[in-house]
Amino acid sequence: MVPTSYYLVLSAVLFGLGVVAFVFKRNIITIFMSIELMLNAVNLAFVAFSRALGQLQGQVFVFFVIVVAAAEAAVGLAIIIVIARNRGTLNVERVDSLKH
Amino acid sequence: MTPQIAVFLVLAAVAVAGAVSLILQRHPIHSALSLIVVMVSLAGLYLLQGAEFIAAVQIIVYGGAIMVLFVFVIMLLNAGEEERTNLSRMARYVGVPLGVVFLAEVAYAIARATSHMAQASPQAVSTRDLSKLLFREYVFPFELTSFLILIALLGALLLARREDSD
Amino acid sequence: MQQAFLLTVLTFLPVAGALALLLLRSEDHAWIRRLALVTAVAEFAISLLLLRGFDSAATGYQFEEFHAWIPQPPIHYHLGVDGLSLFLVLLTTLLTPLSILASWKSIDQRVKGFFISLLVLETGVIGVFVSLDLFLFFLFWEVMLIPMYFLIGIWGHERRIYAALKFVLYTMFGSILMLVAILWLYRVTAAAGYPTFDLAQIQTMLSNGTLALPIRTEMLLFGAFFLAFAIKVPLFPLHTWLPDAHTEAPTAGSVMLAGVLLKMGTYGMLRFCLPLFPEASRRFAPEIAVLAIVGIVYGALVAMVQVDLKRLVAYSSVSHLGFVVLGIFAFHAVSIQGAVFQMLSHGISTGALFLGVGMLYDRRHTHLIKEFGGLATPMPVLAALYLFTCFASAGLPLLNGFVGEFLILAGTFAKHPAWASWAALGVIFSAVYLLWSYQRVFFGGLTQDKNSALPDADTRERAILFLMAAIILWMGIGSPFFTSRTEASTQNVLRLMQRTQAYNAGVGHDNVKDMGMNPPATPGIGANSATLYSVASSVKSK
Amino acid sequence: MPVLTYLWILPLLPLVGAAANGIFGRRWPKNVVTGVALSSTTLAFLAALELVREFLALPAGQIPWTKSYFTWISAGGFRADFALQVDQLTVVMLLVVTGVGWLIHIYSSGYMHDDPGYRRFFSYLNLFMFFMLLLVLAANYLLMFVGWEGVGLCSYLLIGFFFLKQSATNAGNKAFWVNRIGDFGFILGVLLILRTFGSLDFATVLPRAAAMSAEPAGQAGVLTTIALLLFVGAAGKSAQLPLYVWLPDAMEGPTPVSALIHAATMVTAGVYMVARSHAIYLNAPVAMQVVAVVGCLTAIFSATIGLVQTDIKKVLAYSTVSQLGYMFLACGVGAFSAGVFHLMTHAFFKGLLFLAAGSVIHAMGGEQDMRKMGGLRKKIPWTFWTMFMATLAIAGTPGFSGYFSKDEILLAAQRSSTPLWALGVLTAGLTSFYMFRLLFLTFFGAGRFDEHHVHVHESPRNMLAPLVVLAILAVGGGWMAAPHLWGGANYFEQFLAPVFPAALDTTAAAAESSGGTPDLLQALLGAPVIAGLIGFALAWWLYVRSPETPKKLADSLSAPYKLLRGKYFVDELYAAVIVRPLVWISDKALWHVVDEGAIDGTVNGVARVSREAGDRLRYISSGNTRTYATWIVLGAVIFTSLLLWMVG
Amino acid sequence: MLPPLQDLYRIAPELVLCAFGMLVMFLSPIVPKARHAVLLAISLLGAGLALAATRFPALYPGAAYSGLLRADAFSLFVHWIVIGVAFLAILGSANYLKRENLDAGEFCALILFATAGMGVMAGAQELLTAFIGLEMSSIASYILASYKRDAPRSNEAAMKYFLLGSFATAFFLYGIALTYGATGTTHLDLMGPAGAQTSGTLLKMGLGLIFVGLAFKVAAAPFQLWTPDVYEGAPAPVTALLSTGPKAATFALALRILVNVEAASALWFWALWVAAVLSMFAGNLGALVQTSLKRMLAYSSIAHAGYILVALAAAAATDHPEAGIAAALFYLVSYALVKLGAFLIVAQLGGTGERHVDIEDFTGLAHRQPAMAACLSLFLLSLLGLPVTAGFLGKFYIFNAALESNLIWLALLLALNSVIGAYYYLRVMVAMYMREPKQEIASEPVPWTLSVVLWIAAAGTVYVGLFPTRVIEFAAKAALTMR
Repeated sequence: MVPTSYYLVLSAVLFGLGVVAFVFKRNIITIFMSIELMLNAVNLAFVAFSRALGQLQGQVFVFFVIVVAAAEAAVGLAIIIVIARNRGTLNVERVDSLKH
Repeated sequence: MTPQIAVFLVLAAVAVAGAVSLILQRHPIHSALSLIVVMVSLAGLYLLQGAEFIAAVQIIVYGGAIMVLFVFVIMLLNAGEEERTNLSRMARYVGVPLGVVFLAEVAYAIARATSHMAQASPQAVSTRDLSKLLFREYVFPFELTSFLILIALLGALLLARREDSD
Repeated sequence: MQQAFLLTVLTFLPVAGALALLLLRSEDHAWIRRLALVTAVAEFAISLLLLRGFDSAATGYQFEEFHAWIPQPPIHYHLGVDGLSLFLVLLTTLLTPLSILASWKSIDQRVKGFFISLLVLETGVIGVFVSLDLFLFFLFWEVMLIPMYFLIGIWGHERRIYAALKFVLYTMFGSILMLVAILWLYRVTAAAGYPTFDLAQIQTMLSNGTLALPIRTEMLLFGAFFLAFAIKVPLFPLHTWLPDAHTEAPTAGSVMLAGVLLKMGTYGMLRFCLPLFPEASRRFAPEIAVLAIVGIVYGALVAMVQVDLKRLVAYSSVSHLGFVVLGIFAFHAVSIQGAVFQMLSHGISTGALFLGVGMLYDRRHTHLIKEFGGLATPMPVLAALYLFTCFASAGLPLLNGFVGEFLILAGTFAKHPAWASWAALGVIFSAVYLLWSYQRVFFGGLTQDKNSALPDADTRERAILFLMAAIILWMGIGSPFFTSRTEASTQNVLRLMQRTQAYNAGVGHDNVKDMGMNPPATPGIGANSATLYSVASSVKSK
Repeated sequence: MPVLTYLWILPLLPLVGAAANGIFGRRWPKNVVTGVALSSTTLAFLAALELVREFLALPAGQIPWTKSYFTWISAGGFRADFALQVDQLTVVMLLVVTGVGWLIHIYSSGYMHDDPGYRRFFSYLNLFMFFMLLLVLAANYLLMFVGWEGVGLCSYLLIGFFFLKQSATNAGNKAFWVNRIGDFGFILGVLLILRTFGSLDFATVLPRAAAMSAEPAGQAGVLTTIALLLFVGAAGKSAQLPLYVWLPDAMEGPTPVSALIHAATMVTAGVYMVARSHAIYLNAPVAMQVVAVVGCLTAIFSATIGLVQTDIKKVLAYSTVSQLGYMFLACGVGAFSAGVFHLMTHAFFKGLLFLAAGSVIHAMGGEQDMRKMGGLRKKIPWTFWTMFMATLAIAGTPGFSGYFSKDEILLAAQRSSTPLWALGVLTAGLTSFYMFRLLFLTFFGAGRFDEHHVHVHESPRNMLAPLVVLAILAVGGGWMAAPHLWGGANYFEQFLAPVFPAALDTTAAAAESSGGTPDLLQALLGAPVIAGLIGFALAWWLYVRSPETPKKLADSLSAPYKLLRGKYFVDELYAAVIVRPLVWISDKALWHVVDEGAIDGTVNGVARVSREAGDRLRYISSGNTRTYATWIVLGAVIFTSLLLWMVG
Repeated sequence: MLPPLQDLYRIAPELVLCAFGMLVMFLSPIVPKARHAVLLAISLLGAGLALAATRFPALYPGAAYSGLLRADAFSLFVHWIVIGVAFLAILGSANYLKRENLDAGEFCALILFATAGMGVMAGAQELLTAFIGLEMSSIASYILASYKRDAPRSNEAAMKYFLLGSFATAFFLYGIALTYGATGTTHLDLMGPAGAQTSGTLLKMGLGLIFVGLAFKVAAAPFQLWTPDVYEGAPAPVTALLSTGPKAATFALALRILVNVEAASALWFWALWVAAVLSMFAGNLGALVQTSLKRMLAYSSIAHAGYILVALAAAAATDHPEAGIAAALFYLVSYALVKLGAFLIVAQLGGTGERHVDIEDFTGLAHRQPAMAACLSLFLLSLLGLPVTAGFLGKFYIFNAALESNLIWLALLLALNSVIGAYYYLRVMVAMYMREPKQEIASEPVPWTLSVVLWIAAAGTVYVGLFPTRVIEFAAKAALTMR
């Protein structure tokens, strides 16, 4: 059997990588992808816990998370499209007219 | 070393590799593809944990719907290679290292906390039980999610709609 | 009794007047002025009822009004006057109509707002003097800031905005700490089992030992309260807002500021610092006295070299109020009486000075001494009355200034000859700066021909100044009229100090740990307010 | 006994006059103003005479006669009444004040006749009378202080009467400020009295003070402290070293003012106050010595300055300072009655001198410099003769009033200490010298002025009459204190005896000792006379016989001459040591450095610092999303580790 | 089995909101743009009915949907705040929408949905439900932020809000996961006992990450950086909503966790302390130097988040958190009233395209529009915390709570900060009253809708400032009913 902690550590690593990605990437779309990566890591943790605890709730949560992710994706990508349309760039660093 | 562990290690390795490549790839498409790799391998891990339903949803909704949406948008905006600007010194010198630190911290903490975690016996998870749970106990959030989707829909329509539409 | 609501009426009549002003058209200057004046005069007339009904023998509060207001934390609408506040209220109600008269012609921009601010200010000040609930007191204390802020900021002179902001921020810095202290005191009372903001009740609890302030708490609380008051007074070295505020404020603003607002500080010391924190007051008295004395001499010396008349008078206020603070912290019946009297006489004479300066400003639109010179020739009456006021302010016997200063010195000398001797130096310097400035403004030949045609004081101005002069003379000769009414209350202050201290000496020190510093966390919301009423009413009944 | 019962009548009369003229007199014609002013003082004088009559009828038990009218100040156990008191000393002072005051009012009605400020002048003058009477009638120190400050006020107003002249207003301010320095001491003395005796009433304080045992010589106890503090006040008011500087400048005022306030009455208030407090002084030997020495030094000091002054009023002013010095010398050696006596005679002859000088100035059309006068003897005979009498009196010519009073003092001084006596005698010589110098320069020799421009004319009657009256007093006024050797019985001293019992003893003893050896007494009485003669001779020789000598003398002795001309440069010294540094410190150090620099600097500094902090802070939000994300991660790391490792 | 009927009563407000949201949403394509007033009216009706519908949960208090929700006084209180805010926001933005030529339908629908989400957050007793509610309000807010979709600034605000928001959400979610793992449940009420025995580290990590997520939502330092940009970029009425409703809901959720999870109060105390201090200083010092009123108000809302965090810290520091909770709730009311009013005034005076939102542009407002100037001054004074305004009593109660929990240093820092704050609020009044306008700005007439809103806000501010009894007593009740 695979110990739960393996899954959890993996989820932690993936989450962390997501964080790194968010800070590292410049392209808005990929930054958004890194958020998805983080959510996936969360899902993994949920599944692992629900298994470890012998409950099903965890999986239900995963289901919800996926739905939320989908909703976010829809809105987020829409916003990204608008940005691309109005700003002509996808580089997050170039979208900085609001400051100080 | 049981076969499960071997499988886990492989899938984990693939997932991490995918995540890393998501970071390193310059072209959004490549990043998207590597994200898909991560998702698929995660689906595998779900199977390994006996969560077939979730695994399926993972492949269909995530790998299918969401990522397709991503790729579609990338195509639509034909986003090219991302320019590695460094306008934010903060992010460059603090952010990225800090991210790694955070990763290490969380991983360490979790490893220490769960090393001796009780390993419950894998019981067969039937989709029926899941649906019971979903539609009885969690019917309220479930209904809410429908509104969530509604909002998202509304938003997508509203934002993506071209000006000349009205 | 038929005067059950007298204080409420007194407090809120001006606001009512202000609201009435709102209904007038803003262009209708004449009627705005008249209505404002009528309100203020009516207010003054009503305030005279206080004198009629006042029992000078009683030590307690009179004309008390006590109503529940906010149940949690228990806050009451508790008003009352005693000898300390009686004349301050009258001073306020007197100076307001005068400053309205003084601004009769000089204010022609946004007249409505001006008089509204002035009336609201009056309410705030009176509220401060009559409220006996710490919360209520603080409320008025802060409310008063805004109208003053507008008076300085809108109708002031060149650097008015800087001055206004400085005034508000200075005061706020002190008062916000006082708010913390008030709440802390409330926590302590809660810890003692009778959570209350009611001054009278806290005093009773302190004196009958229900409430004991550990010395450390007492000193911290005293510090917070005193800082707020010291800024208001203002006590050296917290005085630098005053010259700016005065110089920039319009005449009415300066009059109210010097006349009554500064007194709020010294009044607070008498009303709160001494009775509530006697031990701390004693411990800090030497340092405070030194500051007061420094203020007396320093203020006078700096006033001497001012080139701007208003600044000069402002610094003279620093000097004069130094006397008041000294008198208060000498803890001697005579000196405290003197301090109270000095508050009033300073209000009158400095008020009169500012009125005079304002009249000069109306004519020449400057306060700079060098712009004047030889004014006695074109305006003999104004010159004479101004000189009279100068001597009143310089403490010439038979005028009001002398009585206060002498009583303060006498009381202080009885306890601390050294303090009094240093303070008496002020007697010399006050004559120096006043007469020197007077000489440069009024004596000699006309230095500028645009001064030659200046009109002498007209009827309105003469009325104002003669009234002030009459009061100055009255206070100088008939001082017992005032002192007899303040006697009982000042004695009471000292008595409270004695009793409370006697108690603290006995018990206060040993339970420093479990009281005050860390009051047991009784739920402050609605903490046994039932008991409060009983206690409060018992306080009220006696 | 109307007046004794309603003592307040006395001060009230002039006050009414002052108020009437000052407030309502704006539109009154000149003669009404005069009428009001004069009648008020005349009535006051008559009331004073009536009072004397009633007073003499009083049984000794009722003296001092005290009447309390209302409570003026009362607070926390302290209480000061508006109470008036009459005793022999008061009576003397009353007569001097009202009498001389009355005369000078009459004189002024002529002297100021053409001045635009006529009404103002008289209201001030009446006001002065009010305060002066209050001063001498007061029954406690606080009320006395009222009069004390009040006369100061009037002196300020009257010195600066010609307020268009910068010098006049300067002099007024100077007078008030220097007096304030004195008052500083006086008020402290009063406070100490209050602290020591628990009251300020003479009736309470003085007996207790007398009852206390005299403090051993060379030791300063509370009484000495009180005495010295009071003397500071006296020195201010009566222009003693080092506070005399205001009096010479005070000559800026109209001449009648100089006569009344700065010669006859106000400046003697210090002497009166010391005499009044004699019970305290007698038990404070150290203070007595101080008073004596200061008085003596002042006498000689200002006499020397008087030698070389050319302004006729300045000479008289310094002479006044010097004569006041005599009075304090008297008090200092315990001869209070002598001091008071000299006070009175001095009021006569010095008042006369000033009025005469005024008459001269009037005649010369405002000229005050004696070098531009001369030979006026024939032109204004009345003035000359009256002034001559006064000069003889002040010079101490035997038989004249000044002779008796001065020798009375010197007698007492000689008995107390020889050096003081010697200096006193020397001063007498100097006095006679500068007075005759003045007389010769003004009235003798050839006129040193342009006949065509200056039309010398005798003054009108209402100015001459007071001169004559005063001249008579100056000549004969001394006899009321003539020692029995001269056939007199020193009525004056006996009259004052109830007030100064101790003082009586000293001179009584003197009489004893002197009675034994008349020739010695002769010699004693002779010394000042001889000094006076020498002074006269010198003056005659220098200014009548060979008028060119002074010039040579001045050149040969240029250094001391300059020193004297420059009045020992005391004013310059004060300016350099006190005034200018004080102003400089207040302006540069206190105002600009401490106030604007330190305090306001801190206040505004705090504001500036926080604004700068805000400015730094706002640039953290660079608008770059990655930066924001970094901060979020940072926060996450901080808080998670806070929870993980810091807490619990 | 189906959930009992009472459960429907207990979510009545949400039902009404969602129903009307859908209604408006479906009507908006049909109704012509000229007739958008109808949609506004309908959504106002919806909000009003929702407000009325809060009566039901009041009548049927208790847990709903197997303990996912809880209808109690606390949730009622927060419901009133968020729904009231929604009502006023819709009414206040009516004219703005017309002026900026924006569709009213979707706008109102989104506000209603978002409000429903906030309502869920207020009542949620279970973390995932709360999370869904949070997402509802957030996603709606993202869209609203970019509602002027052809305005680059609006888009940028939306992008930043969206990216960082979902970033923070991920943290929040991961926190939930770890907490779930640590306690074996996501039900707050069950968590308490469970939290004690299971391994501490996971719980700490989880609560830590949850704190991060919530801190971000309430714009607490050091997670506040997005706030000024988003508030500045978003359409002013949206900012008015964002700065009040979601904040209230999020604080409500934080309070629920704080009260129900025993471990939380101990674990969070210092985090709250630090965040409070950082926010107060970051907000006030940042606001000192702003030139744009809109942005300055954004910074000030950071500072106010700090003040409320002080109340939370006070609640966390003692076993009797009632005072702290009541103070926080009271402050939320006073704060919501004035912030909403202030931002709506900015929306009005900014003019078309919000070109005049600099403090400079407000010079001489007292001449041009005395009523508006007076109103704004009142709001600023309330934010400043001067007596006779709700803001003063809000601060008063927070001070009281802080001192009751012996957080003397925190109280002193709060005091210091309110003095710093005074400076920039007064600066605005200086501009309005004491300076002469540089360039003349044509002042548009104030639409009645807005003036109604402003009157309500002003009257409420003064009324609560003078007679806080009702509010504070109900807040205290709410605090007591939380567990």
